[in-house]
Amino acid sequence: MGTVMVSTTVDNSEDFRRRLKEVYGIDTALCYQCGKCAAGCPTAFAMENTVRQLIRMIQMGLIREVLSSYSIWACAACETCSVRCPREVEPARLMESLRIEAQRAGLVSDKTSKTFHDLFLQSVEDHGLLHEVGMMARLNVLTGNLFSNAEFGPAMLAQGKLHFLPKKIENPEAVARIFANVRKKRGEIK
Amino acid sequence: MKRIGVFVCHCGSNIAHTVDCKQVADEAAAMPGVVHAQEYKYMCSEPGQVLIQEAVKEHNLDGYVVTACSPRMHETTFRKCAGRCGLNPYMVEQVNIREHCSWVHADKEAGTEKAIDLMRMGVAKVLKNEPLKAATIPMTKRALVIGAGIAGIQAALDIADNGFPVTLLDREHSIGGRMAQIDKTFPTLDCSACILTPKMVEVAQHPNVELMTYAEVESVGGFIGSFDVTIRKKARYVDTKRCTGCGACIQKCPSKVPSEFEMEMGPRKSIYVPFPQAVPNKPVIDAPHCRYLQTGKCGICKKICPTDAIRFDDQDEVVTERFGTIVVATGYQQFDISAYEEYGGGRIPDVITGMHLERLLNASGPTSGKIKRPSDGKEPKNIVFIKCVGSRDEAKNRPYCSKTCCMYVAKQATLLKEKLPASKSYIFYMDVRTGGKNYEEFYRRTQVDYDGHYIRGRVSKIFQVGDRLIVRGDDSLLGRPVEIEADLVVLAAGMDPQHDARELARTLGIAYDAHGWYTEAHPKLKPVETQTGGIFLAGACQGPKDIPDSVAQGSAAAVKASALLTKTELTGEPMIAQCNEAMCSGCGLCVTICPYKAITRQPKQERIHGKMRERMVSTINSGLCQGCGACTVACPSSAMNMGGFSDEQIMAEVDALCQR
Amino acid sequence: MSALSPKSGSPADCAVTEGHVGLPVLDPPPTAAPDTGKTKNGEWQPYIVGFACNWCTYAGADLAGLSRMQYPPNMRLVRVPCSGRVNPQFVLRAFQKGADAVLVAGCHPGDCHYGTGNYFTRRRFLLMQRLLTFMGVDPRRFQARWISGSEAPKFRDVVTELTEQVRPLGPNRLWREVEP
Amino acid sequence: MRYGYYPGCSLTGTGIEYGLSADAVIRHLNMDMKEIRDWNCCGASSAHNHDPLLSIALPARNLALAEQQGFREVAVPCAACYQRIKAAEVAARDPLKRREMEEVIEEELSGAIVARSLLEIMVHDIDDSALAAQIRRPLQGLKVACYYGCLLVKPRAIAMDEAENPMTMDHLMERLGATPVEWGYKTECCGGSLTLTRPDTGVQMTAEVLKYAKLAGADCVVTPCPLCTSNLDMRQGTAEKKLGRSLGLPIYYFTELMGFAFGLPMKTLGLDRHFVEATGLLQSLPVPASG
Ligand SMILES: Cc1cc2nc3c(=O)[nH]c(=O)nc-3n(C[C@H](O)[C@H](O)[C@H](O)COP(=O)(O)OP(=O)(O)OC[C@H]3O[C@@H](n4cnc5c(N)ncnc54)[C@H](O)[C@@H]3O)c2cc1C
Ligand SMILES: Cc1cc2nc3c(=O)[nH]c(=O)nc-3n(C[C@H](O)[C@H](O)[C@H](O)COP(=O)(O)OP(=O)(O)OC[C@H]3O[C@@H](n4cnc5c(N)ncnc54)[C@H](O)[C@@H]3O)c2cc1C
Ligand code: SF4
Ligand code: SF4
Ligand code: SF4
Ligand code: SF4
Ligand code: SF4
Ligand code: SF4
Ligand code: SF4
Ligand code: SF4
Repeated sequence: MGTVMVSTTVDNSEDFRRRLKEVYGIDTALCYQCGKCAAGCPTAFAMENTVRQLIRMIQMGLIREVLSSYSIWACAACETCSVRCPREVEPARLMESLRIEAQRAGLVSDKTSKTFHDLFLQSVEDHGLLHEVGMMARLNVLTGNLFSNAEFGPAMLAQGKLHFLPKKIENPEAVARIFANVRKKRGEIK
Repeated sequence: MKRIGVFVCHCGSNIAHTVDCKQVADEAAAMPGVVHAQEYKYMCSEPGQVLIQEAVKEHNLDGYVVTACSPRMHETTFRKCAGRCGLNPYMVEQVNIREHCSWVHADKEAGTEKAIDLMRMGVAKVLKNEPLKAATIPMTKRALVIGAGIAGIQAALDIADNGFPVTLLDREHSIGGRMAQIDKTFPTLDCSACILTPKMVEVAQHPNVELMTYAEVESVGGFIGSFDVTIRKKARYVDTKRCTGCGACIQKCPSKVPSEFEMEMGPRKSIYVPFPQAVPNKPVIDAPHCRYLQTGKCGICKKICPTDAIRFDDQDEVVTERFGTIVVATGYQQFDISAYEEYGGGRIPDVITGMHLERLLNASGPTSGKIKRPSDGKEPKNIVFIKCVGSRDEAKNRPYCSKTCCMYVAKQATLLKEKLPASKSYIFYMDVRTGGKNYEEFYRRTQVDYDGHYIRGRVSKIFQVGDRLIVRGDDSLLGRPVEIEADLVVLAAGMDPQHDARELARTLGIAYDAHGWYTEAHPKLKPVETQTGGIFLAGACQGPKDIPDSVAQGSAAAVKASALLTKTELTGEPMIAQCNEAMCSGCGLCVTICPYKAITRQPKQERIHGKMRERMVSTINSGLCQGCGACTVACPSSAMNMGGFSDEQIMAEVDALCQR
Repeated sequence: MSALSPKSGSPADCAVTEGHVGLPVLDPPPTAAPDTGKTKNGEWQPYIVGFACNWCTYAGADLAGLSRMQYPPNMRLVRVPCSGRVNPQFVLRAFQKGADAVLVAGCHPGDCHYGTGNYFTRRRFLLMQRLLTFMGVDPRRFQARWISGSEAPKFRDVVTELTEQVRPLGPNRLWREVEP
Repeated sequence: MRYGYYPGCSLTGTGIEYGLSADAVIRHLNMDMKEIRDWNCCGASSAHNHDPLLSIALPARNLALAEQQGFREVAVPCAACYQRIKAAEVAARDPLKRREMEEVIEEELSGAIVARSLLEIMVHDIDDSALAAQIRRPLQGLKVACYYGCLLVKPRAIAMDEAENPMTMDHLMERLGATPVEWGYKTECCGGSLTLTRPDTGVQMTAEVLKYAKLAGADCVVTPCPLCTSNLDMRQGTAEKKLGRSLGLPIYYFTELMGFAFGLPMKTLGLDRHFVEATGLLQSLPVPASG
């Protein structure tokens, strides 16, 4: 662990904190590092840096480290931190923002999560609905984790919980257009 | 036209160096209305003033302008000077050609030009000046102290010692306030009762003090010097003149109620005194819980009383009395922890507040000073303290620090270790604030000598599993969440304003902040004054405070109140608002804008077309108006004006400045 | 608040910001002929009327004097008990009589000697400024500042700044022309 | 028409027993409720990690459809969908946001339609006596741990009940004759959203929830959420291994318990489609004396 050259990191990261404020409405300066968020976080055990520490790192300018951290993907988005934060920092929303920013910056450390979310949205974009089986199968293939969750397959099939053919809504184009419109607004093309 | 004089001061060379004083005087002499203009080296000196006085007589002046230093420096000098030669002091204006001119502009030409403009402004203004006279207000030599906690007791004692009659009023039926509930006090650990009860007795026996307990203020009229206060004395159902305080009734009363004083951890009777050292030490009947008063059956107390003091037909009594000044010392209440659902919302019996623990620690408390936890009476081993509960928490609308809890937690952890050497206290904190004399040293002892284990972080959640409490917090220094299995959790609940603090403030016409703490007139320099003349603040009603601070404020408020009481009459501010009733439409806009509640709308009888009509007009209370001028601007009918700073005067100044 | 809902702050809140409100500025261009009323050696100088609260800004100006700070001689201060005493009419009158700029200065919000006076000033100032802008006065010509009794350097800077801001705008002839 | 029903993707898949039982109970109670035509996926677990606008736009289309189809309220059984749809509803109250959403979904939104969880509808809109009249098999002696999960009660702006100690389902269970236990894990996260991406983390969280339900003396857990249920039910075996103790806690949807108390057949309710055997416990409840 090296010394953090604070005057440099803090200065260089002004833009990022401003972006968090303007785009996501998150002001990390509000946080007084009480730790109430981390203490109640159900996934803290699976994070190398707790949500409180991540906020501290942002305050201190360690942005790259935060965006490429695994912890932001371990967050379960349970919102516990947000309902308890005494300063209304909304750490859960911050975590969500960091996941989006990590994707923008190409710093995603948890490929499985990224693949999962991409596939999920792909399914919705294509069918208007989530096709659970199709998504799980593709997730397993893409992450090289062929039999993950497969042990539940037979039982679920028997219980009528698995459908192999994807269903579609009547008007899937309407949903696809939502995706396209959002992309247009963001100035992306796909 | 008025006959005006202009006196141009050189201030040695201070002015004369960069302003051509002669030119200023010459320009002045040429102005319409100016009948005399003169320069002199030191206008404020004795000879300078004599010179002015002689000129006034010689030229029969109606008013004069002194162009000199800042009026903030010598306005009073030159007004008094006018008074001495028979001129109304408010027929004088001073314009500032030193601080605002000679000292800041090195260019003599530009400086002189500006000095002339300023002189013209002064002349234009004084031409519109009117003689003003300050009203006098009679002083009622009697003080009221509302709230008889330690701050109120101290204030009452000090006023009484200064020789003035004072009424000490509390809505509870004993004086003492919260301090009476506290076991020992930081940082010396002396017993709270041992230092408080002598004061309670002293105040009760002081010949200048009238105690009025079990009483509430209903309304307040009037103003500084003569407040008319209407007080409701609640029915006690016990004739205090007959009652000897023998306590026989209390012993025999069959109706038990959870005691508020004991934080509902012990019982009291329906006829009761809240605690053994209560002052006055005579019981009252709690009507909603008394069997006789509710159902007509029982009456045991009446049967047993040896002096026949019980009065079931007692009624509230409402009296109105006049006081010259009021000290407000209504204190605080403990924050209600039910807002913290994550800490059990007050439903987990072994999650208690600081005040509960004070009672558990107290030898005359519900457990006789044995530390027994509420759920099962077991002695706790692991005790967790959580600080800043209901403080420094924006999400709970309590952004402020409660100032006392850091210290009382240190105190309580120390006392617990003394009582239960095998126990261990874990204290979750965000900061430890010990900014008082010997406070930091006390905190250090808690950590080092009394094994207080401090953990830096907030607790996120407490829940119960079996008979243990799981406490989850963060150790932000360690960088990891931590969990403690506790037997007892103490929430250092912060201080809240009294639930009805706002209503009382409105009754009194004093200001309060967003939370309900009373607002002092100036945060640094007028800490015990309010914006309302004659009303002072003491103790925790103004914001979280410990006992030393409350006592200091009690004494400070007493000095302020006594200073008023020494006067037989008060001189009002002469430069105040004036309402031209003929123009006033009675709209009342001025009434709402006045920060001192100095304006009232009153009916006015008028003869219009031969008929008597009544309409509403605004009237200024000269005792209350401080001359801020806000009303003059608010008035859409131009009915409000201000002596000394009238619309006409200021307009004339503007005109004079621009008309070069 | 959810991850998705916007932070509060309605568009209505944003409209009332200090300064520019998007109305047309009808001030005559700076090249206009100099106004003879305000010349020194034939050279035009901005002429500024300031209304100063007795407790703060006036005291701040006194302190600037005591500290011998130097600033341009273009402002004349009218002493008022509180910035809340400044009637919009006074300001209009100053402009009408040819003042090139007007400053209203008082205690910092929350520090008012009378508790609340300067809150009113602040609200009133914003309304005033909109009105004046609408009437064709450049917003730079009418400013409000909070200067405490100890802020002598601020006072000096405000006078200097204001003078320099007004100088390129040239003399205020708008209402003088309207005047009979 | 009062309620537009929004089943969401899970109720025909992993949460089929919820779908079946909800359907049966709604029919049984004769409620004025109909499925919204052509609804789409609300984007639950993923859209918000991708783009804030997308995450409100997807559910907003459903709100728009519901309005067009004349519904006044949208009834949402799935907690995850509820959170997203409610977020869209809240966002649509802000005129600026609403305009942005309308542009993206190419439909109009009035901002007036209200999303409500099916749980809240069942508890608040059906009065005590009407419910009592339906009960054939009261859940006498059944100790239930009411588990709300996170999504219905957090964050505060969309919560249908208090975040730390909600009571809606507890009241419902009491009305059905069951005894809700006091416990500290009502709204702790079960790791639902991590099930597929971080199963290890997820199951650890599931195990904690189950552990505290057991410690509180519950016979079973009842939930209003298909994500929670599939975790607590499907992964209970793995959780048991992790905890090193057996749990045997059936996980019910509140609608299943309602249906059972109304006397509906277990199969209709999907009670035979659980991982942890769920019919035995109910069958073992004392049968009320006839009459
Ligand atoms: C748990 C705990 C422990 C503490 N320990 C310490 C300690 O060790 N050392 C220390 O220095 N400080 C301690 N404090 C702080 C201490 O309690 C306060 O500083 C002190 O009590 C303030 O005194 P007061 O007279 O201002 O107010 P109070 O004690 O609150 O007295 C106010 C009085 O006004 C009365 N009143 C209120 N409203 C009205 C009304 N409308 N009309 C008539 N009467 C009214 C009340 O009945 C009460 O008698 C502790 C506080 C707590 C919560
Ligand atoms: C860096 C710093 C910043 C501060 N900022 C703030 C702030 O922002 N706000 C705030 O509230 N407080 C502030 N304070 C604290 C503040 O300075 C003190 O609270 C305050 O000055 C105390 O006033 P005093 O009258 O008690 O003592 P002093 O100001 O010390 O006055 C004592 C006077 O007594 C005279 N004197 C001493 N001995 C003798 C003697 N034997 N005979 C005759 N005369 C004697 C001294 O010459 C002196 O004039 C600050 C303090 C420091 C160090
Ligand atoms: S939202 Fe994420 S960071 Fe916050 S408590 Fe839940 S898991 Fe932890
Ligand atoms: S709870 Fe809020 S204030 Fe406390 S550390 Fe977390 S984000 Fe910061
Ligand atoms: S018995 Fe009578 S005298 Fe004795 S305390 Fe009671 S009321 Fe007073
Ligand atoms: S009459 Fe009331 S106060 Fe007296 S003994 Fe009976 S219950 Fe107690
Ligand atoms: S005194 Fe200490 S415990 Fe109390 S609010 Fe302030 S910092 Fe928190
Ligand atoms: S000594 Fe001064 S800086 Fe240090 S804690 Fe105390 S008040 Fe703060
Ligand atoms: S001048 Fe100020 S204090 Fe006096 S009446 Fe008017 S508003 Fe009130
Ligand atoms: S604002 Fe003017 S017109 Fe209205 S009541 Fe007051 S003095 Fe009269």
